[in-house]
Amino acid sequence: MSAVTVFGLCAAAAVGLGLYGLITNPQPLRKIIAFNLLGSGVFLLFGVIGRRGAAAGVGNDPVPQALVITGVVVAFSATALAIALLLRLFQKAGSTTLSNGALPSAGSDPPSG
Amino acid sequence: MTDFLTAAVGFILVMLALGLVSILRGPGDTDRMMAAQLIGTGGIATLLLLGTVTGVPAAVDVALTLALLATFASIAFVKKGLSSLDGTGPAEDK
Amino acid sequence: MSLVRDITTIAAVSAGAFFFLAGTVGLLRFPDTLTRLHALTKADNLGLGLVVFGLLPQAGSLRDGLKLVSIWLLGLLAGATVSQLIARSARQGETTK
Amino acid sequence: MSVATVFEIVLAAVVLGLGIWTTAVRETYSATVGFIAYGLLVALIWVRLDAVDVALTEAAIGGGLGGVLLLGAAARLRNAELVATEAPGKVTRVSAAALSILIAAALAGAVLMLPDSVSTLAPTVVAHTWATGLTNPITNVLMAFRAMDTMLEKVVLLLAIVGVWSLAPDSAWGGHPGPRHQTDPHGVLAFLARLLPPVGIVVGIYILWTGANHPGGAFQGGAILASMWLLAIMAGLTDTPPVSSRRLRFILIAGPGLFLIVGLGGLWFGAAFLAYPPALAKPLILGIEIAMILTIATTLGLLLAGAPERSAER
Repeated sequence: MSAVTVFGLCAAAAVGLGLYGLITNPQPLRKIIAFNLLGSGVFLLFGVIGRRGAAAGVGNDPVPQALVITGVVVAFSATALAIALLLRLFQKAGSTTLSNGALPSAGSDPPSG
Repeated sequence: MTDFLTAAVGFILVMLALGLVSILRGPGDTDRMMAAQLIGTGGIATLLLLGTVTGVPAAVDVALTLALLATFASIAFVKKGLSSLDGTGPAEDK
Repeated sequence: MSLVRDITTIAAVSAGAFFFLAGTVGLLRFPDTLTRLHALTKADNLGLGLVVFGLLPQAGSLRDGLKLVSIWLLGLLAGATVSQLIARSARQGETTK
Repeated sequence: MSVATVFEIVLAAVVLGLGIWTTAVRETYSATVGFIAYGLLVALIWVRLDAVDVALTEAAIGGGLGGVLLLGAAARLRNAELVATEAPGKVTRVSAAALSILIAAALAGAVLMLPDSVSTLAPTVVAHTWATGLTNPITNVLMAFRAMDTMLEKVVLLLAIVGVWSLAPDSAWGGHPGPRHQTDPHGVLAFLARLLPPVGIVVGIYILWTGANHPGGAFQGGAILASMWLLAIMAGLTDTPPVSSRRLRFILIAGPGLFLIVGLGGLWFGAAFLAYPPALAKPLILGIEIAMILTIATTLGLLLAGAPERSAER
């Protein structure tokens, strides 16, 4: 098994872990972290497969690398927006639960507050 | 030479992992702050050795970036930890 | 000449790795925050410093060498500042409890 | 088994362990710290995969700015955790685990059974290096061959900042993001915040400049500049600008704006949208990158600062 394959398996496991965390973790912030974990696994898969495209002068296929860089930036923007939404929800409702009516304060608060 | 440096990089990485284990389960906030610092330093050392081993000179640039950003992250971490301890600053919102 | 350089590298990097070991053992075994912080700063300053010193003979050019040294200086600055802030926070935690 | 493979297995195991820690640990704060460590070690994997440009981005985002963003949120939401901890039922957990294992196994299978024939654009990219005069193939792809993607990525950053700002309460509309930090002006933090930014600015510009021919670029440099700015803000040396400031808004649109103008110029003078005339390709690309590093640094800094919270002084 080559070194690159080890990282490929690691990336596959990161995707699985991220997906599991995204579904089962009740706290939104943990969901955001899990989503980032999933994303980084996908990016790593790009890198592992792009390693096969090494050519003269480049150790890794530059096209997937550029895609991943763009992807990292977009993922960061999405995370920042998600966290801003979450903080605002916390400010407004006093909790960060996503389930409807689990807390009396979340259910009875008028939406215009 | 390469073999020696590769062994060194693996050794430091294991030390880093052990340090992380001890710190992440550590009881207090200060222990977790130390984790940030240890990861920064150990990561930089690993990166420098790795760059020499694999013949990627640009790894030094990554280490330089990391040195700056790890400093920033550690400071932000400690500052947030401090403010949640004494109740002034970002943690105290209302 | 290259033998001297290689020996320097091996000696310094080994010493650096030893300080990382010492720092980690300290983190695992020392009883309280301030002593653990003491162990951590050894890994920070000496561990990284010796690794950088060991890699200097292997650096391709003067510019790479300068970059290595500046990384260590940045590490020193960060380590000093962060450990002082951590120590202060540990003191505060003690007095408020 | 060679020494190199042992190192890679250790690295993969540590990264995986941190991933498990991040998913499984009870406390959100610890999970965040675990994720920062994870991001940093992933940067090591990228160096090992010979993708140094991505490693730089990952070090800047995974280990630095993204970590601070998550930490800030975790610190603020610490009290909220005590209330909302309704875990999903056992059926959900088991089926989620089954689904995740299935997908991970499928991906692992795909990695293990990659076809022998490699389809890659790398030789094409290398062969067309002459067209721009830059020798870093990734910068070539980002700024010339797929410049459209990069331009739209900057627009995404802009949209994200618009989204974050629009979450401000009415009273703070157009005001300063984040709290005003107060620290001892002669303390150690203020000292560091005076000493480090000059160094950081030099390194940030260096990373931008070297990006033409070696790994680096506007985004990585911009992330460093943003972190230095935020350090000065955290030390209380300066304040976040009010988001209604015209100068700030001009900086925010300068990068994508210049990109768009150059793109339309390509349509007017040249063959297609974003087609650079070969003689001017290098200066045009560098010009766009210089405008973009300012925009990126400001945008990243403001994304971390969050929604406006204090109204601007009138």
